[in-house]
Order: sequence, then C-alpha cells, then structure tokens
Amino acid sequence: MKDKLLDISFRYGTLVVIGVVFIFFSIINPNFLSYDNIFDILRSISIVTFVAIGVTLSQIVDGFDLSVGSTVSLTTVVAASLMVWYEQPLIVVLTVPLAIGIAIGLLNAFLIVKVRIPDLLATLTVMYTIAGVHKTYTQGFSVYNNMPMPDGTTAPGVVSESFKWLGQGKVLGLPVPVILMIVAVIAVHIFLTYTRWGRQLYITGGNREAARLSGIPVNRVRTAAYVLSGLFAAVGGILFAARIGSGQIDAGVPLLMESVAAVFVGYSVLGAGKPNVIGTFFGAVLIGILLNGLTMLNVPYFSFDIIKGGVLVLALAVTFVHLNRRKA
Amino acid sequence: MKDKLLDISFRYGTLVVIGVVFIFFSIINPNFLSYDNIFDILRSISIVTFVAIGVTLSQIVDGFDLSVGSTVSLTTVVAASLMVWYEQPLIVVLTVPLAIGIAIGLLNAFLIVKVRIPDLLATLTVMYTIAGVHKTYTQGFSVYNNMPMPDGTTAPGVVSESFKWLGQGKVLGLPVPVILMIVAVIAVHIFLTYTRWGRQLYITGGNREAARLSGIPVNRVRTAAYVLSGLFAAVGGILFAARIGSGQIDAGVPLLMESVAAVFVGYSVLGAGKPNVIGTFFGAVLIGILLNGLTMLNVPYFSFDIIKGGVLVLALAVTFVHLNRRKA
Amino acid sequence: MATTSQSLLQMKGITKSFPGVRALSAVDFDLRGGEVHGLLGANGAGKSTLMKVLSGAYLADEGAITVEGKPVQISSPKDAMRHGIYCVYQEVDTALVPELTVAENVLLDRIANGRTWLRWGALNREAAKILKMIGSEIPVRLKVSQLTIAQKQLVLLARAVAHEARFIIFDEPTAPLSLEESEQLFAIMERLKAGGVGCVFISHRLAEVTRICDRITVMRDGSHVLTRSAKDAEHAEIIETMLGKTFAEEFPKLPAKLGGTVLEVTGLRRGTKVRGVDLSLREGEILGIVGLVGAGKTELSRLLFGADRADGGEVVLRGKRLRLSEPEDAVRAGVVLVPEERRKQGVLVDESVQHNLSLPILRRLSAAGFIRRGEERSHAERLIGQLGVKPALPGRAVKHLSGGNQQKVAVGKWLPTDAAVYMFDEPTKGVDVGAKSDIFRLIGQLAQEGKGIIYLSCEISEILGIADRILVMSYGRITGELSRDEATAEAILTYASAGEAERVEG
Amino acid sequence: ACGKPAAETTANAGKTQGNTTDNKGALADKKIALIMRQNLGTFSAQYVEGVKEQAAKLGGKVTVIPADGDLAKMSSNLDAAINQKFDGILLDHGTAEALQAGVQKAVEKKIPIIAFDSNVKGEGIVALEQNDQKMAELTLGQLGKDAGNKGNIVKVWVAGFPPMESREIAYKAFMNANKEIKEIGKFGNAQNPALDTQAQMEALLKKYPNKGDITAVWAAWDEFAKGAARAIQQAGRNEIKVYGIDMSDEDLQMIQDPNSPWVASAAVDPKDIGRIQVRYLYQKLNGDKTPEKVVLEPVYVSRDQLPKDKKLTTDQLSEYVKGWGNSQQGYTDWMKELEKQSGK
Ligand SMILES: Nc1ncnc2c1ncn2[C@@H]1O[C@H](COP(=O)(O)OP(=O)(O)OP(=O)(O)O)[C@@H](O)[C@H]1O
Ligand SMILES: Nc1ncnc2c1ncn2[C@@H]1O[C@H](COP(=O)(O)OP(=O)(O)OP(=O)(O)O)[C@@H](O)[C@H]1O
Ligand SMILES: [Mg+2]
Ligand SMILES: [Mg+2]
Repeated sequence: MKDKLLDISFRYGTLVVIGVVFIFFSIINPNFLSYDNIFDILRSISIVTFVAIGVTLSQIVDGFDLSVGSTVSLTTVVAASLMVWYEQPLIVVLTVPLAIGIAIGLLNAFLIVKVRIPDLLATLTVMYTIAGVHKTYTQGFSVYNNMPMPDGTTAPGVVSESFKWLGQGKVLGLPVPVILMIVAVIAVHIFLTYTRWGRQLYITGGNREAARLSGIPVNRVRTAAYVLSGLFAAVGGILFAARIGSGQIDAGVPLLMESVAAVFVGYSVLGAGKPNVIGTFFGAVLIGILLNGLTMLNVPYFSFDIIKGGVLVLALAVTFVHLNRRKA
Repeated sequence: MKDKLLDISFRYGTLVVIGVVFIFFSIINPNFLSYDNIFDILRSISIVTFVAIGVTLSQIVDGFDLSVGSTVSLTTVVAASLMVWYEQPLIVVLTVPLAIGIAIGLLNAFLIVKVRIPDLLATLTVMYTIAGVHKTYTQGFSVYNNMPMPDGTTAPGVVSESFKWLGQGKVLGLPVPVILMIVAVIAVHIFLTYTRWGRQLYITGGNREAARLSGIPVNRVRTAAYVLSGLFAAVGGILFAARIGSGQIDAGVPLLMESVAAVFVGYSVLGAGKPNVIGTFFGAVLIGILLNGLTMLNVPYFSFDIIKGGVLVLALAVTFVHLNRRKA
Repeated sequence: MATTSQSLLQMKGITKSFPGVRALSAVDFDLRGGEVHGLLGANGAGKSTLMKVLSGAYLADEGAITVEGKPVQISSPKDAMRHGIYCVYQEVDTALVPELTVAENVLLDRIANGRTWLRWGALNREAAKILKMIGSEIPVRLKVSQLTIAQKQLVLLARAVAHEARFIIFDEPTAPLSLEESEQLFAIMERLKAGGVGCVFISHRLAEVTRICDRITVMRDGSHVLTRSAKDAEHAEIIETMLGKTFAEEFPKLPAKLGGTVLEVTGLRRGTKVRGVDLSLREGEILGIVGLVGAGKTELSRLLFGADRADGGEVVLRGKRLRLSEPEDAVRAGVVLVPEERRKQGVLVDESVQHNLSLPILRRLSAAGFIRRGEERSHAERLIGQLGVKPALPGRAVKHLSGGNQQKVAVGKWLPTDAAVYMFDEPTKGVDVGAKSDIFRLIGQLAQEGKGIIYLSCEISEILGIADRILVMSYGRITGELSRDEATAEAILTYASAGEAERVEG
Repeated sequence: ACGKPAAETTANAGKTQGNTTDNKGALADKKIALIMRQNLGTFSAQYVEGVKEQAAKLGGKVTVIPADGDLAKMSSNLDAAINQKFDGILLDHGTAEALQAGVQKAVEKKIPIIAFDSNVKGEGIVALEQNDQKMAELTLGQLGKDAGNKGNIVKVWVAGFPPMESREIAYKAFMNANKEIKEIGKFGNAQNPALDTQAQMEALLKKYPNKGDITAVWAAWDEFAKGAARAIQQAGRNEIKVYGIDMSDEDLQMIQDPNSPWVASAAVDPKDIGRIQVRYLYQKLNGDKTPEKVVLEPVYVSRDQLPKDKKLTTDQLSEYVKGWGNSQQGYTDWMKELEKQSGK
C-alpha cells in the first residue's frame, strides 16, 4: 500500500513538480493566478508548443529534427514577406509557408531515409542550409509593414489584421493561439493514441525492424514524421509572424533548444519514458510558468537559467529514478 | 579492380570533398594558399577543435554532451575574472577552470550514470544550469581589463600577457593554439587507438551491457568520458579567453553546434562511421576552410550557411551511401 | 483458419547470397496444410535465411514460391502475410517493440494494418483472450521491456495465433523455453495443425523434432539434403546428414579430480527471484543447477557475478568474502559468467573476434596502457585454434559467425583469465549438436584443470550428462540436491515444482 | 551627428586637397572588408547598407564578414581579411583585447582600419564611437520629464555587451538623481529578444494590473523596446510609455504609430555610421591625416517631432529631426569629386 503510494507519487513526479512550482508562484504573488495571466502564459508557449509537437513526432520514430528552428525562421519571414512585399491574400500567406514546411520535411526525410545519413547529422546540415536560405531571401533584413526596399522603393503591403488575429486575436475571451495550440495537442494526442497511423509511428520508432516485419512501410512512416515535423514548425513560424506582426530574422534559433527541453521533460510526464504529446505540452507549460513567475518575482535575469535547469533536473530525476528502480 | 577503386574513392570521400574545396579556393584566390593564411585557418579552428574532441569522447561511449558550450562560457569568464578581479597567478588561472571543467563532467556523469537520466536530457539541463551559473557569477557582465565593478570601483587586474600568449603567441613561427591543438589531436588519437582505455571507451559505447559483463567498469569509463569532455571544453574556454583577452558572456553558445558538426563530419572521414578524433579534426578543418575561403570569394555572407550546409551534406552523403551500400 | 488440408506451399530453387557468403543454393522446400514440418541443420546451414525469404524479410536472388500451385511474389513481410505466411523469428527482439504494451505487441500486425480507429478496451481484452488460449497470463498492459525472454517468446506465439495464418514458421521457438513451456507450445501446434495450418518447426533438439513433426527436411551448407517422414527417423542418421560426417551425440564427461571447497554461498537473495540460496562448490566439480524457466537461475548467476546487487547474503571465494557490486569485482576475484543472452550480453557482435577474445585480459596484453597488438593477435589465434572457431579469422566481426561459433567466443574469452569459478547459463541454447559437444569438452577440460564449474540449465538431459552434483531450483530457492548417481529426470522434476505452494503464500 | 569632430575633418580635408585629381586611379576598385561581431536585426542591416552605399559611390567593393556574436571568430575573420590583402578594413562592435593583435598586424601591412565601437587604439587607426551614455541620458531625461520625476519604471536591459554597459552607467546616475523614481521590475534576454521580452512584459503587466502601477518602460535596446511595446499595446495599457535606444526603419514606424506606447528613442542613424566609417577609410587610403577618434553624437527622436500623415523611413527623418542623417562628417571635397567621377 505504502509502496503503491510511493509509486504513484513517482509516476506523477513531473506533474507534481509542475504543480509545486505553480502553487509556489501563486502564493508568492496573487496576480500570478489570475485568469488573464494564465492565458498569457498559455499564449506565450503556444509557438514553442507547436514546434515541440513536431520535435515530438520526429522523436517518436526514433529520429531527431534539429532543423525546426530554421524552419520557423524561414516560414516566419516568408509569411510576412508575402503580405508586405507581394500583397498576397490570406490563403496564399498561409499555404505557402505550410508548403515550405512540408518541403523541408521531405528534404530531411530524403537525406535520412534514402541517402541514409543519420538523423542528427542530416537535420543539422539542413538546419544550416535553411538558415542560409532564409537570410538570403530577405538579404538579412527583417520584414515589416511598408519597409524600405533595397532598391529605394517602399514595400507596398502591410501585415494584415486578419493574419495578426491568428496570433493576437481572441474568440470567446480565449486567445486564438491558445485555442489553436490546445486543439493541436488534443488532435495529435488522439492521432497518436487512437489511430493506426499514430501507433505505426510508435512501432516504427520502438523497433524499426519489427515494424518492417509487420508490414509497416517504415520509410513512408518516417517520411511522414519528418513532414509533420516540418509542418508543425511552419505553423510555429506563421504564429510567430502573427504574434509580433512582422517577420524577424533568425526568429527560430532559440526555439530549437526550448522545444527540445519541452519534449524531454515530456518524456517523464506520466512516467511514460517515451516522447508523447501531452508530456510535451506540460513540458512547455513548465518552461512558460517559470519564465512568467520568475519575471514577476523580479529574480535577476541572469539566474533564470539556473532555476530553469534546476527545476528540469528535478522533474527528470524524479521520473528516471523511478523508472530505473522499477527496472532494477 | 574497378570496384576497389570505387570503394577507395568512397572510403576517402570526405577527404576528397575537403581536398576539392581546398584546391578550389587555392585556384580562385592566390592568397588562400599562403603560409599565414593556412595557420590562421588552423588557429581559427583550434578552440572549436578542443570542444569537439570532448564531444567526440562523449559520443564514443554512446553519449552526447550538450553542456560543452556552457562549460566554455563558464570557464572563459572564470579564467578572465581570476586575473581581472582577483589578480591570481597564472597557475591558478589555469587550474581553476580545468577543475571546473572536471566538476561539470562529474555532474553530468552523476546524472547520467547514477540517476540514470538519459544523456541528452541530463546534459541539456546541465547546459541551462551552467549557463545560468556563469551569468550569475559575473552578474551578466563580460570581464575585461580594469572593468568598472558593480559597486563603482574599478577591477584591479588585467588579463596577463603570459596568459594571452596561449591564445595569441607563437613558437618557432607556429601559433601556440595550433601547436596545442595538434598535440591534443595526436595524443587523443593515440590514446583512443593504441591504449587499453581507448579500447574500453569504444567497447562501452558499442554495447554497454556486454562490456559490463566482460568485466569492464562501464560506469567508470563513462564517467571518465564525460569528465574528459568537460576538461577539453575547459581548455577551449581558457583558449577563448586567451585568444580575445577578455571573458565574454555566452561565448560558448555558438561552439556547441559547430563542434557537433565537426564531430559528425568526422564520422565519415576514412569511412569509419563512428566518432573518431582524426575525423573530428578534419571536420573542423573543413568548416574552417569554408569560412575562410568563402570570405575571400566575396560571397554574400548570408549564403555562407547554404554553402556550408551543402558541402556538409555532400561529405556525409558520400560516406553514408558507401557505408550502406556495403551493408546492404 | 483455412480448413483445406490440400493447401500447399512450395519453394523451388531458392538461392541467396550475402557479400562473401552463399547462404542458400538452389534449395527446394514444401509445406502442406495440417502438417508440422521440421527443418534441421547445423548452425549456419541456412535455415533462418530460407524462412526469411519465405516470410518476405529477405528477397531471394533466384527461385520461385508457389501457393497452391499459383506462383506468388513475396517481396515484403506484408506480401507474405497476404498469402497467410507468418514467421515467429529466432531472435525475439527483432520482432518486439519493447516500449509498447504486451497487448500491442500481440496484436501488432492488426494494429499496424487494421482499421484506422483503435478501441483499446476491445484490443486489450482480445489480447488477453489470445494469451489465455496459449496458456499464459502475462498482464496485457505491461511493457514488453519488462518481460523475461520466455515471456517475450510467448507474446510472439500469441501474435502468430492472433494472425490466423495458414502457414506459420517457428524458428527455434523452444530454445528459451523449459520443458513445461515447450509442451504447451506443442499443444498449441497440434491445435493449429488440426485446424489445417502448416507449421515449420526449427530446433536443434532432435527429440522434440522427431516427436512433434510429420516430416523433416535437413539442410547442410545452404543446400537441401533430404526430406523424409519423421516417424522412423534415427537420430544418429539425421545428425550424420546434418553434419556430413559420423557423429555420436553424447555428453563427453571427462573425469576430474575434486579438490577443496572453492566457493561458499549462504543466504543469497534479491527481491522475489532469489530468496535465500546456499550452495558450495569444490575445485574440479561441475555443479549443475536445474530448474524450470523463471526458477531464478539466471538471477542467481547474475548475483554471483555482481551483474545485479544482492539484497543480502554472503559469497565466500577461497575463504575470502567477496564484495560484488559490479562484474568487474567478480572477474578480478576470479568468478566469471557466460550469460544467457549471447548476442546481447555474451559477445560484442560488432567487434572482431580478436577484440572480443582480448577484452577480459586487456590489462595483461598491454604495457603502460598501450595494447601490444602482436601479442593480442597471437593470443586470439591461439584461442581460435583451441576453441575450433570457424572461420579461423581473428579479424572477422562476430556478427558474421553462426550461433555456435559465437558461443565459442563467448566461452573462450574467459579461458585465459584463469578464474577459479566458471558459470555457464544455458550455454547450449540454439547451438547445434556438433558445437554443443565442443562446448562440453571445453567445460570438461576446465574442470580437469581444477576450476569450479556452475552449469545452469533447464535441459535436464544435459544436466544429467555433465554434472557431478545437481541442485534443483524452484521459485528462488534450492529445493533439492542430488548426486550424479542418484539423479534421475523424475527426481529433478519433483523437486523443480516443489516451491510452488510456497510462492502462493509469499 | 556632426559635432566637434566635424571641425577636425574639415581641417585635414583642406590639407590633402592638392593631390585630389590624380587620385581617381589609385582609389578605384578598392576591396573593403566589413568585419562585424553580430549581424542581427534591422539596425545592423541598415548599417551595412550605409557602408555599402558610400563605398559604391566611391567605387569600392564591400565584403561583409559577420561572426555570429563570437569574438574569437571575429578576430579570426580579421586575420583572414588581412591575409587576403583587403585594401581597407572596417570593424564593428569588437573589443580591444580581442582585436588589438590583428589590428597591429594590419598596421604593419599598411592596411588602414576604421573601427566602430570597438575600443581599439593605435597609430593609423580611426576609432568611431557612438556616445552610448549620451543616448541613455537623452531618453532617460525625457522619461523623467514626462513622468514628473516620479513613478514606477521597468528596465529592460542585459549586461555583457559594451554599449549596454555604458548605457547602464547613465541609468544608475539617473536613478541616483531621481529618488522618487522606483524600479519595480527588470528583465532582459539577449538570446530570444523577440518572444521573451513580450512574454516577460506581459507577466509584469499582470503583476501590476492597475492603471498607474507602471509609469514607463526604459529599454536599453530597440529589440527590447519592440517586444515591450507590443505587449503593452496588446494589453491595452497605453498609459505606460516606452523609451528605447537605437533606431531602425522598423522602430521608426512603431514610434510614429499613435497607438504604440513607444514614444521616443535616441540613436545615431545606422546608415550614417556606415557612411562615415567608409569616408574615413577613404581618407586613410588617400593618405589624409585623420583624427584618432571620432565621436558620433546621438539624436533624440520622439513622436511629437514626427508627421502624423505619412510614414517615414530613417532616410526621410532628417526633414523632421534636426541632426539626423545626411551627416557630412568625414566628407572631403576630393571625395565628392571622386563620387562624381566614379558615380553612375
Ligand atoms: N545478414 C547477413 N549478412 C551476412 N551473412 C549472413 C546474414 N544472415 C545470415 N548470414 C550467413 O548466412 C549463413 C546462414 O545463416 P542462417 O542464419 O540462415 O543459419 P541457421 O541455419 O539459421 O543457423 P542457426 O542454427 O545458428 O540459427 C551463415 O553463414 C550466416 O553467417
Ligand atoms: N512464464 C512466466 N510467467 C511469469 N513470470 C515469469 C515467467 N517466466 C519467467 N518469469 C519471471 O522471471 C523470473 C526469473 O527469471 P530468471 O531468468 O532468473 O529465471 P531462470 O530460472 O533463469 O529462467 P530461464 O530458464 O529462462 O533462464 C521469475 O521470478 C518470474 O517472475
Ligand atoms: Mg537460425
Ligand atoms: Mg535463465
């Protein structure tokens, strides 16, 4: 009985850590636990969550997609430029970046599945290449309303209100990016848990040979995972542009590490020990809560990283001590 | 016969790519192949090579050390601060950062070997934590000669000439960091290839359980690998401070990805398909040559990354197509 | 299940080469519905390769496959399944997904290829039902990574049953199973047979093969040698065709002089698997430890080797109490183990034979830390000669050796360590009769040199043949001790099921 | 941005007038390396544009070599540029310790160097500096005035970059002088300025949810000011004013936007910095006598100086803000002559 209690507390160790952090901030500062602030936190993690969902998918097939940051950078400037430079309608502004995300995913998949370069290596090189492409595309400039063009003219377009609504708008009092994020998390969770395709991803990642022998088209499944990874990163890029109303250069660089951290914390949520989208979401939540709460606490900015690192270690340690205790 | 020739050309594919790049730049620009420039290239890669040696060692035991960048950041500001803030003698200035590197390696090893958090997760959290520590240590300031201190006084010391000699000096016309780098590469290569301990590292990385059941102290071997990784990163940090004569905040951040890229390219040198220090060195050389040569070519800087990514893909593809052809 | 007993599968002129090896040359094979067809051959004869061609894991270079007279193209496992062919692979781990649950692994193919939406309640119930059909009660929500080898094997069996296949290939399914569990499996095969399913059965245990099979096919060096009815097959004759030379299957027991007590174990325990074991071992003695699967033999050997840490108990070697926290400690003290899972634990499959053999004595082979390469090579050549490893190439990667030769490397690497106690955990699993007697000879030689030997196995006949003294283990305890003279299979079986009542209480 | 140094330039311009005419050949097709520590954001891009524009006018060709913020790489790049025998080298945001050795080598090889905000000294070098402390003083002074020298402010700032640290000095002095102004929050993250600044500002807005809790935000870098302004605007808390430092075209638009809380900034025109840097390089190439140090005076820009009816770029800003752009600093007569000759 006591053992069981211990087991549960370990199983939910990461959630307990998140809970403790949450309660701590709520007590310290009454404004932390306000309706508005909760949604601010959720909104602030929406972009990184989308990117992290992509990373989760690539990790499920036992891969690793390092190129997501660059994909965000490229798609965010492309989305902005389609409006600012070319005055395209919303539909084009949304589909072109998504298509780019898919194309990058296909490129990764080609290198990994066909050329058979190991995943980390392949996506690292794609990361460099896409980073170069996005800078070449804008010649190093950020893209914003009516920006002056290199040839001396002024860009004709602006980032449209309907586009910005995606990142800044509200529906029934809920921020649009939060709604999108929650829908995406739930949809991907259902996809992964309750559909054949989702299980094919897990089976392929868990044992590629077994998957092949079960008649799963592993190469197609892995390709799909990388394409989805690119696609979700592209959504992240679109939301990024919508959130800040312009296309910033190198916007995605910091998102890579942050999304990887979210995915890793997610490993341990519910004692799963494997990548899962609910866990990823909670990982992103933990990081978002820390940033928000520590800012409110007025902790010196330079110690954020220590606290972040410490809390992450704690969350992970609880789970892995548990997982290994069970195994041993 | 023809097959054999093909085999060789594949086996040395990465070296061929490096050679072609080298010859190309030499023809295009006569200044490229000057004595000075060659040594400048070597000097420019010396820091990243040290960091990459550490990454190589952790990869050999089938681990991954993401914390090396932060270790460089911490040790470089500590080295500088020991001179600038505390006016310590050279011996202290060198040993303290090395001790810190070892301590970080031990921390990583503790989390990975004892707490049994997977390597990427553990070193990611250590990466954040150490990044926070180094900023907290300097309160976010870079450390330079006679800097103004937060309390309004002026720092008493300067970065000493003998220290800077490590990064900027010459012996017999050869830059000191280049000599150090070459000695380190050769020493580590001998260590890995010809000694019992090197063999133990590779065996442990190949199949940990089988190695353990063969009587190899795998936990000690893995700990050693992470400690060495921290140590080499610390050397990188010291050289960084010596090279630029001050302790810059976040100096190590860009070094992580670059050293990983060097290690990855190194996989394919000599068709090894596994981490090896000679390969790592050539990986660093390739990146150094590209950067230097492209600068001379007057290619727009924002397309550097595209070319870098493309050449890396090429180098990797040649090898992995070959490795897989042989396997299949 | 298909009911026509006429369903017929034929393979004709199958040829398959790997770089440097011709694994199959023009092999013919056929399988009828409602029969069990035994496939025999020494290690490396090409049995698994032939079956992998049949099940779509490999593509043959030449040859044709027909099902009921109609030629079929099998270029992927999916193709094979479409024609009702299903394979339970020899290496269970290749076919299981460790991080998923038992239920998912049982129903893997259905989940992977079935309908889009999954209903977990129904799937779990279904998996439990199938497991029950084959007499197992493994909890379906458990992760497969937490199962023992035997349990994993059962999961794979359940998968084949779930499949309702017309042709099922069992590649050495009984290697990791105890007698009892093997019997269960045979019962399942009988049932399948009655339902018109054609089964291929690969095993190195001749007794099983002649008992359960209707027909047998023998292969040698990648070629088909003969196919005949199993009824009146003589073992000696089969072995001769398999090995291509005359051979008497027996356990060559060499006489050894017993010395003083070398190892003394008291009260050794760990969790529920080893619950207080006392034993002692003398120099030159071969101590057999026998028990059903799950009796705790492997656990016991791992405790003595320091691979797992004991909760309590004492291990005394030559009067000195050992502190075992890592295998390293045991090796240094002079206790070594040839573990059960050869490919994952016994050898480093990606390394060369030479590197494997030099591993335990690297220190002795090096000067000031530097490995003396000439020494290492001649050491390897010496051992290869002594063990009869084939091919005799020190540089060959172990993964390219056949099972029996891999096992020789796993045993041989410990020979020069000059340990006091050698433990062998199921060393003959998946090893052909020729290699098996080589291994027995090696063990006998060690005993003659005055080493203490602990031989753990669930094969009662082997234990009876080789051991000087036998301990029977059941549910983590020693339940009986028999001398070589008084030991019989019946006595062992009685003791082996003795601990059961106790376990129910605990 | 023409103060005292302008006088110096005119002085030496006169001296060298003699050898102008035959200079065209010698000064044609110069290869110029621009070695930057970091190339991020619109400000840098405009600075690069200024360099390129002026160089093109004078017939030179610019190679931009950024270092991803890595000083070691920057010093390697300097070495590489010297090996490649560039005719002139421009430095941007280096440090003396890192670059002094390379600079020495360049001087020995007679390659002129003009350094912007890099603190390097030496014979034959022109050091351009923008007065960071002054920029902070200008914006803080306005902040104090607007707030009536009391209130609660938020500071967005990071250490670790020399200009940031100079701005901090002015900030401390300001806070010491105005005891009734309280700092109630401070944060900053140079790694992810676009998103984190916004998220962190939002957190503070929730911590101080009432109008009047926060009087103003002082952002020591325009990337911070953008994020803070967006957060405030989206939260509808426009009573809070944002004061920034540095200005690009993008920033200018935000300041002009009447709904944006960002009301003022202080900066030197990034294009002008680039242009002036090139002019001094050409003076060097021409053998003119140059000053060792040139200080670029910042200009204060606030919304009320700007027109409401049209969107400006920094190029047009000079029409409205005195001292902005079109700086004549570093120009010589022979240079204008040369521009005409090589101009197209
Ligand atoms: N993937 C492979 N690459 C290279 N050689 C292989 C491969 N698979 C099998 N072989 C070789 O083919 C031959 C036949 O192997 P196979 O596994 O079919 O033997 P087997 O009869 O099943 O032996 P065992 O009784 O040990 O299982 C052996 O010589 C083996 O080394
Ligand atoms: N069929 C089974 N059902 C349930 N549990 C099992 C079964 N087989 C093995 N186990 C588990 O395995 C544990 C012991 O495994 P261990 O490998 O030590 O036994 P063993 O006697 O060495 O068996 P083997 O003959 O497979 O080597 C038992 O405590 C039991 O929990
Ligand atoms: Mg086989
Ligand atoms: Mg066992």
